[in-house]
Amino acid sequence: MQHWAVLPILIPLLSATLMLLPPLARTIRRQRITSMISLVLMLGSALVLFHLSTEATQLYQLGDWQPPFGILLVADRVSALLVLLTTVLATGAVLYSLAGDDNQGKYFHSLMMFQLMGVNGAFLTGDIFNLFVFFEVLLIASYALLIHGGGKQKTQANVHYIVLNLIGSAFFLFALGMLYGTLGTLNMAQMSTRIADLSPGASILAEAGALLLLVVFGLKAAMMPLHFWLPKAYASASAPVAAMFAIMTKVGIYSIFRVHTVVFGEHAGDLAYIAIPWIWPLALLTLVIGAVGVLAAPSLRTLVANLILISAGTLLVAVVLLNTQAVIGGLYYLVHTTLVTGALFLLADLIAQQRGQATDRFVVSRPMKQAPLLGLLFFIGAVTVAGLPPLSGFVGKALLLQAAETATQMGWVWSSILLSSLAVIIALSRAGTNLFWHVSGNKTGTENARPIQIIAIVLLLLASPALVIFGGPATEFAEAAALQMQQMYPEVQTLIAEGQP
Amino acid sequence: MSLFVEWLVIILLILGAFFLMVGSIGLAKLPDFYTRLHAPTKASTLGIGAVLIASSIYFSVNQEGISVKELVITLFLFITAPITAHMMGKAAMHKEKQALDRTQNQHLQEPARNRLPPEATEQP
Amino acid sequence: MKRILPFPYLSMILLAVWLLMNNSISAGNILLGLIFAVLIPLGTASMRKTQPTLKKPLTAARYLLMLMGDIIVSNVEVAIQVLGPVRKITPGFIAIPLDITLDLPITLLASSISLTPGTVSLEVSEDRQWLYVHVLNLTNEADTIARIKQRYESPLKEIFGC
Amino acid sequence: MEAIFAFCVGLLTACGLFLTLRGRTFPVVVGITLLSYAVNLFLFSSGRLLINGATILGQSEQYADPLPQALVLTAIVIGFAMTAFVVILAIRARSDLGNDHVDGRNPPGAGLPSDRLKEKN
Amino acid sequence: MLEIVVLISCTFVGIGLLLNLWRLLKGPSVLDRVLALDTMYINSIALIVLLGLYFGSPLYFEGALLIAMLGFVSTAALCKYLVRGDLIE
Amino acid sequence: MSLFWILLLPLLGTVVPLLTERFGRTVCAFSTAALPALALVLVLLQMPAVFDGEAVVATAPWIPLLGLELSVHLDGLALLFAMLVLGIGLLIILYARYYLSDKDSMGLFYAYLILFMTAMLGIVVSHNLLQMWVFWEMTSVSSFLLISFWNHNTDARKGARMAMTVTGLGGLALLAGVILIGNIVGSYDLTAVLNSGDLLREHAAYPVIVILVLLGAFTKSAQFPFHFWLPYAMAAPTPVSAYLHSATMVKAGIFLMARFYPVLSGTELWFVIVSLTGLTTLLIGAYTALFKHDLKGLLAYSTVSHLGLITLLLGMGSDMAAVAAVFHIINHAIFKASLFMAAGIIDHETGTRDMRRLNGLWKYMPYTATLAMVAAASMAGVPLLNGFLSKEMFFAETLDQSSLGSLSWMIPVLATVGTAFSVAYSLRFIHDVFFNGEPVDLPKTPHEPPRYMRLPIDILVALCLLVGIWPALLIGDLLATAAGAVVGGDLPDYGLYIWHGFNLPLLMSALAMTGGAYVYISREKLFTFQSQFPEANANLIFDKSVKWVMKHCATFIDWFENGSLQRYSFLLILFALVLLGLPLIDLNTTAGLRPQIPVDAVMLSGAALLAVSALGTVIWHRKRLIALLMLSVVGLIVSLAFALFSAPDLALTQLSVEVVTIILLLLALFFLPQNTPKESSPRRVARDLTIAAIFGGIIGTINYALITRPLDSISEFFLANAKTGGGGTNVVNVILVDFRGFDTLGEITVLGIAALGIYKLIARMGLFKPTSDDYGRPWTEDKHPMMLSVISQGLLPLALLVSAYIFLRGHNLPGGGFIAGLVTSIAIIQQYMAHGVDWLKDRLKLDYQKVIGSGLLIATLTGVGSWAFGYPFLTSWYDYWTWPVIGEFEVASAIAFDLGVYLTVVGATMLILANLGQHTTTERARETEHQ
Ligand code: NA
Ligand code: NA
Repeated sequence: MQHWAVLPILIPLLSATLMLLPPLARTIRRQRITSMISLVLMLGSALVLFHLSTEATQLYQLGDWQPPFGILLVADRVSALLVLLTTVLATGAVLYSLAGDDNQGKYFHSLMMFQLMGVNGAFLTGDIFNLFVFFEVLLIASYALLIHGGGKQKTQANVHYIVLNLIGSAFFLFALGMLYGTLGTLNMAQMSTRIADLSPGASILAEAGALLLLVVFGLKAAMMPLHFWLPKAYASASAPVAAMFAIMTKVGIYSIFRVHTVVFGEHAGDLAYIAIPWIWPLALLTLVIGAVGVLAAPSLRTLVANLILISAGTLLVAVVLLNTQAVIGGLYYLVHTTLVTGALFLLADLIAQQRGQATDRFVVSRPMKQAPLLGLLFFIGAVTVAGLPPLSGFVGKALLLQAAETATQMGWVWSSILLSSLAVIIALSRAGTNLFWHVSGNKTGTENARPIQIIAIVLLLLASPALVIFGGPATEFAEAAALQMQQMYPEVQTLIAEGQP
Repeated sequence: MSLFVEWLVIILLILGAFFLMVGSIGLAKLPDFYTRLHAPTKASTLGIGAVLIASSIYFSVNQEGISVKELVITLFLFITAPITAHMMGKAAMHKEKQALDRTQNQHLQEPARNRLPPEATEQP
Repeated sequence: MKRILPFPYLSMILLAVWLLMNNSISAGNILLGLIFAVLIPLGTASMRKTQPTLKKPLTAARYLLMLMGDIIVSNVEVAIQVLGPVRKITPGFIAIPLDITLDLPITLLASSISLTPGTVSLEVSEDRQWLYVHVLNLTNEADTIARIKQRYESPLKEIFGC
Repeated sequence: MEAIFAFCVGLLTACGLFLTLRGRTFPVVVGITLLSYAVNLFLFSSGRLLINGATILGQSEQYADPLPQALVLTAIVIGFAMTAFVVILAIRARSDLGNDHVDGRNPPGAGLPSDRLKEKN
Repeated sequence: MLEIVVLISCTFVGIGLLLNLWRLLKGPSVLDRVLALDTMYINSIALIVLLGLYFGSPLYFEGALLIAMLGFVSTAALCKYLVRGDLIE
Repeated sequence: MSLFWILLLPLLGTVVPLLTERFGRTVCAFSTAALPALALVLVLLQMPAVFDGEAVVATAPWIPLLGLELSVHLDGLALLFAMLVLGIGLLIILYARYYLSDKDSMGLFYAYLILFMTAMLGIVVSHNLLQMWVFWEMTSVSSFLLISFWNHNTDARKGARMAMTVTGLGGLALLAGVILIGNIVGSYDLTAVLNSGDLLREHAAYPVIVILVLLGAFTKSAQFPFHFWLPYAMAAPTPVSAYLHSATMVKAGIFLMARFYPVLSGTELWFVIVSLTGLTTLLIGAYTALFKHDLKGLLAYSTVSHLGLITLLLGMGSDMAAVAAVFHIINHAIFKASLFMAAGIIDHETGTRDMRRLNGLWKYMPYTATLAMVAAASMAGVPLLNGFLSKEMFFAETLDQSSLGSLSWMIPVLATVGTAFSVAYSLRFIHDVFFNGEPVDLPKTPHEPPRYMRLPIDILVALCLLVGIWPALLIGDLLATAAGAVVGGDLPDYGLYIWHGFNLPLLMSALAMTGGAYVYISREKLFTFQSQFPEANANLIFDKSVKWVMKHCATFIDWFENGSLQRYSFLLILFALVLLGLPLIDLNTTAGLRPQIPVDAVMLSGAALLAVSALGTVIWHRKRLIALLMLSVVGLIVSLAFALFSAPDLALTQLSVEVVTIILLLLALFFLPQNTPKESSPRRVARDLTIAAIFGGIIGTINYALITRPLDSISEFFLANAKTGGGGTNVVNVILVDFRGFDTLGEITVLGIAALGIYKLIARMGLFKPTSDDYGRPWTEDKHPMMLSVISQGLLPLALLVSAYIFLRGHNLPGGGFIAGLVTSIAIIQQYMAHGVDWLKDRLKLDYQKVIGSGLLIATLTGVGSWAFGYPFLTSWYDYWTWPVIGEFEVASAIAFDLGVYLTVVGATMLILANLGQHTTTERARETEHQ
């Protein structure tokens, strides 16, 4: 009996729980150690799972109940990859927090672990209601993390973030009601096989459910016009939290992919790809809004927050193109963008600390204590995120551009992606020159960044050159993953079939 | 079940339901808050009591073994109802609810609100 | 013994309630009931103010029966008053001087009053000397007070021996 | 009965959404609570309505669909957790921002947050 | 026979509930509404018990029990709120 | 294989200066030069092979799926440019050694420079278009670093940003163009692409490709209208300018056009665009150059103009023109590099570049002056110098072309005019700087620079002369192979002689010379004429326009994301409404065929209660307490509905959650305003009512349509297996703790997290404490009414007993850990209300955080336990035991799991409520102390 698939959920849950109990609860030091240990364990298990998934999709029947009756975890290439990605990102964030952010309020490490549990669960589960549960886990954890460190902005941003998401959760349940009420099952694989056989009336109800799910996932993915919560929330969150949040929009996009291109994919008869026509324009608009936001950003954090919007738009484009090349590009881009934006949030924090009153706003300030080091890191991050060679950004971008097939697709996709890149280039060159070179006075006050913080940022940024140097294997894996993901859970189908008398 | 028992149940039910309704009527009908306070606290207790006893009898007869759990509910209600009334009366006096004009000894509200002896405030 | 059963009456009540709720007196249930009857009082012991204990259980039982009767009667009365013309009702406040001074008896008295003929206890004076009551239909103030005192207060006094 | 049930669900939804669109935290919380009632009833009814069919084996002739009931139970608990959080956040927001507007700023021309009730008696 | 009686009783209680609702809406004061709510708790206990009788199933007893317990708590809480504002102090 | 080293060596070279900087400037310079020099040697070693027309290519796989492979080659064109890039690069390194001051970090400068060199080299030797684009963008990035090297001054920063933006735009266009080509050709391999010229030219996307590629080329090589960034790039240190303007950067654009010449040229479109752009640029550059008082400014615009000339040549479409273009590329690189270095020396020695102050430097630095004058002469196209030859060829070509059809005659004329101006500004460069009277208060008194600083110029000027005199001998083969690569076929036979006899081109040269001389002599008039026009500072304009864009983006964002939650929620709901509503239009019959439940009076009154109280909640939502009461009625009815529709567990749960919620809201309400002000405009209220009503209607419709249709669900399984598989008769509970125990685990986790989060919220929270109630009355003194506390302590044990009862029966009958937990918590809360925080503090010593922790731990470990028996997480186990007296009873792992649930619920609820209560109490206590 192999338990690898459930470990990415259990390890954080257990460590988070243990950190609430003596003896670990007593000192922050013990919690830090626990946190690091569990991260190491998770990295290990995530790697094993990743390796196993390349051989065969790992299925895990919780409670030993036959699907579709029990909850099933499905660790195929994509989910394994995303779990690994999440863990790496979390490692960076937590490492950074060790410099002191984790001590700005209570329960940081526990909450971080709970957040991890939620995200991993959402990536791994093959059951739509269980997906809801894990959404809620990661949401409530994010609510709690968002106010970590305190301050008016955080409170304010949190109010908007929570209320919108509460409405979203309500919609989620409505949608689940519609889907269960018509399909009579919660197992996504089985749902996908039942859709085509629905009676006309029922299939309309199922369609309504599916489209309502798009709203829910779109909200998580910050798809325009559901993105409003994001900029403030991400810009005001404390650095490690914001870095961790870089993965959250991806959960929404992943769900859109699973539900709207696989479950309601080509096998879905009349309901095949119903959501795609809606996502098309919104994906592009998201890109545009992100670009505009990037140009409008008055501070580095806001800028990076809007970069998240751009990445969301780009990934949505990857979803709607509906071809393997697009998925390959999407997966590659997802890994790249998650890690680099995470790093940039951390970096923005260091920059803000060393610029005194000016913090991370694009105004003249005293020079930074460690301008050369931070400058180098910022330069790498900027080049990566702007999609400039030789760092990872350009590969994903080029893959996506290649994925556009018809002339219309090219027209829309290329113009929006390339123009948004231009906006990013302009904004970042401006940001960089303003932050690092538009200075007056002399370096005073702040002490150097703690080595652990630099290590954390470097860890995340290293992904960028790695992704380019090993671009060949990386894209080949992405291809395998894409092909596997586009199929309709074959292994699960067989497992279900075995269960039927 | 025997006719007698059935009639017993029926009577108890009608009785209980009736008293419950009376309680609600009182709540709706009586002129001021203090008088309204009487209706539920009493009428209800008996009404509920009767209904519960009816159900207790019914289930004791119709299912193996006796059913007396209903008594627990009755117990709860008899313990709590007066306290509820007390709390509401307290609140009412605190809010200086105007009692019905023809209410006697209205001057007692003042000391009662401040939990003082009646002498504390002179008669009007 | 005192250490296992700090409040024997409470334990008895709990056991009784347990058996009532489960509708059974099987050995297993009795055992479980006993366990809870012991554990819960122990667990909540710290949260109990010391109250006077029953001195006269039999009187208590009699008192309860009497109360039941009064409740039934009072319900009928109230029902008539409610369904009848409201104009006839002449409500009023009364202040009942108290002889009993301990919390539990006073509470029981107030409860009895609230449950019985057209009376609701509203408030107890801070010095535990006066009980303020609202009467639904106050005809004779002195009578009412006297009746309450002898019908409810004195037996309670007896029961708790105070 | 189904029609009445559906009507109630719709009404609850409408009331809930209207309140969630208000400008102050408390009404929004109330609205979300109403909305969650609607959601729970809706999800519950996705197993269809049945009378006297409690899913206690051996206690009824025919059984309701137990799965949605379990789902709603989970939903209720989660809803409770969320409500609790947002309620406390509302308090926190008022103490941090000085008012209880969802945007943290009193709109121009807004009445005092605590203007007194005219109590009828 | 019994069924009809139960239905009749239910109707009585139903009327009672509607009367409570009327008081709840009319007020005039908050306290009247609290009182109305409290009475509603009582009536719904009865309703649940009657339901149990109607279905001849004891599964609903705990519902009644809970209302009896919790109804008290919430009414007490409301009153405490009215007189002290802060429930827990 | 060695080909890769041509790129690898300089790439490695970027780190060398950073390492050797501390060993002194000379060491640093020479060590830096070493690797590029080696690369140059490698290039030269390939020369014979290239001349013999062998395909000199090396490839290695990189990202196959992208069509990107490491692929380096050397053909004529690549060879030529590689030599220019490396050769001139080396001279620049030497020059910079003396140019840079001690303040400048030499290591960093060289590192940037070599990085840039590598990028440029990468462009020219790439055999894969994507790879070429990669290097193309790298030149933009590295040039950004070079231009902004003196980042303390604003012009450097702005100039760098402008260059970055313009070339960045071009780069993106180029990427699109390249991918388009790749899509059509099916490969990014250069050979493949160069062999599919016809395919491309005939393809529908050809115009798009041409425009995209040319956009890339023009932005890079500063062609009109993108010429404005180049002059401001001279904010860079002069060595950089010398490099950028001669062999690299701007030449990259030219290179691109030359590279694609065989496949993209040869069409009307190409000729018109390219030639006209070139011509315009040529004229504008030449004209503007004359009026620049800044030495480098003059040179910068002259670069613009000469690039225009080359572009024009590439646009003429005759093979000969291509040859001329390549020839001029070489010549321009040589003289422009030397001129910039000379200008740098002058700047370095005099401390200014303003020609109005620079006069008569001849007597201070005759040697440098001579060199500068020769180079300038070459720029002007004076015979015996290389510039002359290519210019003659250029004139010849302008005469036999027909790009503009009947208007083609204009080209030679305008070409002559342009050249005249270049003669004029060359003259100015010579006369105005080295003669023309005495210098005007120079910061320092100039003298000859250090010998080795001049060496690069010596070499280049020598080349000007030698190439000018023995062109064929020196660069014949190189030019031939390079041009061959551009033309992509056999070359026309042409002669590289100094003397072509008296012909029209010669006449044009003569005209240009005399015209130029005349223009320069009468420059005063021209200057006064020109001075009427305000000088447009492209830098400012560009900066303004970028600022304008940003400002408007900002205003848009402020308007769009105006921070109003009401708008956001509205949009969210509206969006959902649309997506839900549209499908329903196709729903013909709402009601399904499922038999429906008959309605009776009680149900009706229940529904009425629900509806009215729901509406009441809305109507009274401003009077918050009343709204709360209405809300609790709704909750009560909902739980009754659950009971009616066969869901006792739900009824119980709903009830207990209900009460806890009310208590919570009451706790909250005390610290919030009691009433909501009337502030929504009627329009907004109407809007919200409408959308809410419509949404509600849709949900209702869907719900009705749903529950009136038959359902075939998986639930039979649960009914069938609850007892046998889960060991319980309460199927819902078995689902919760067994079939879907994982959900429940997540659910209690949520509860736990919420409690932790709330703890964070409450910590250090200031409070608004109303001193009087809502009607202005002071609170009563009686904190803990006696009777309430007496009864409460009696109730506690009972409540605990009840919760134990509910807990234990849960698996088989309605109940379970969650409800039991809530009952317990409510009982404890009741104690808090009755006795107060202080009284309970030392009586009830429960650390709720630990309770939560242990609850979650128990639940999780119960699940993990099944591993021991080789089953997956959360696999349940149960068995029936029989003891004497006790009789048979069941033991199930589900109970342990449910215990976890119970503890978590108690812990969470108490952490939330009690903690808030305690906090507020202590807060108030402190506040009152302060008062
Ligand atoms: Na001069
Ligand atoms: Na308090």
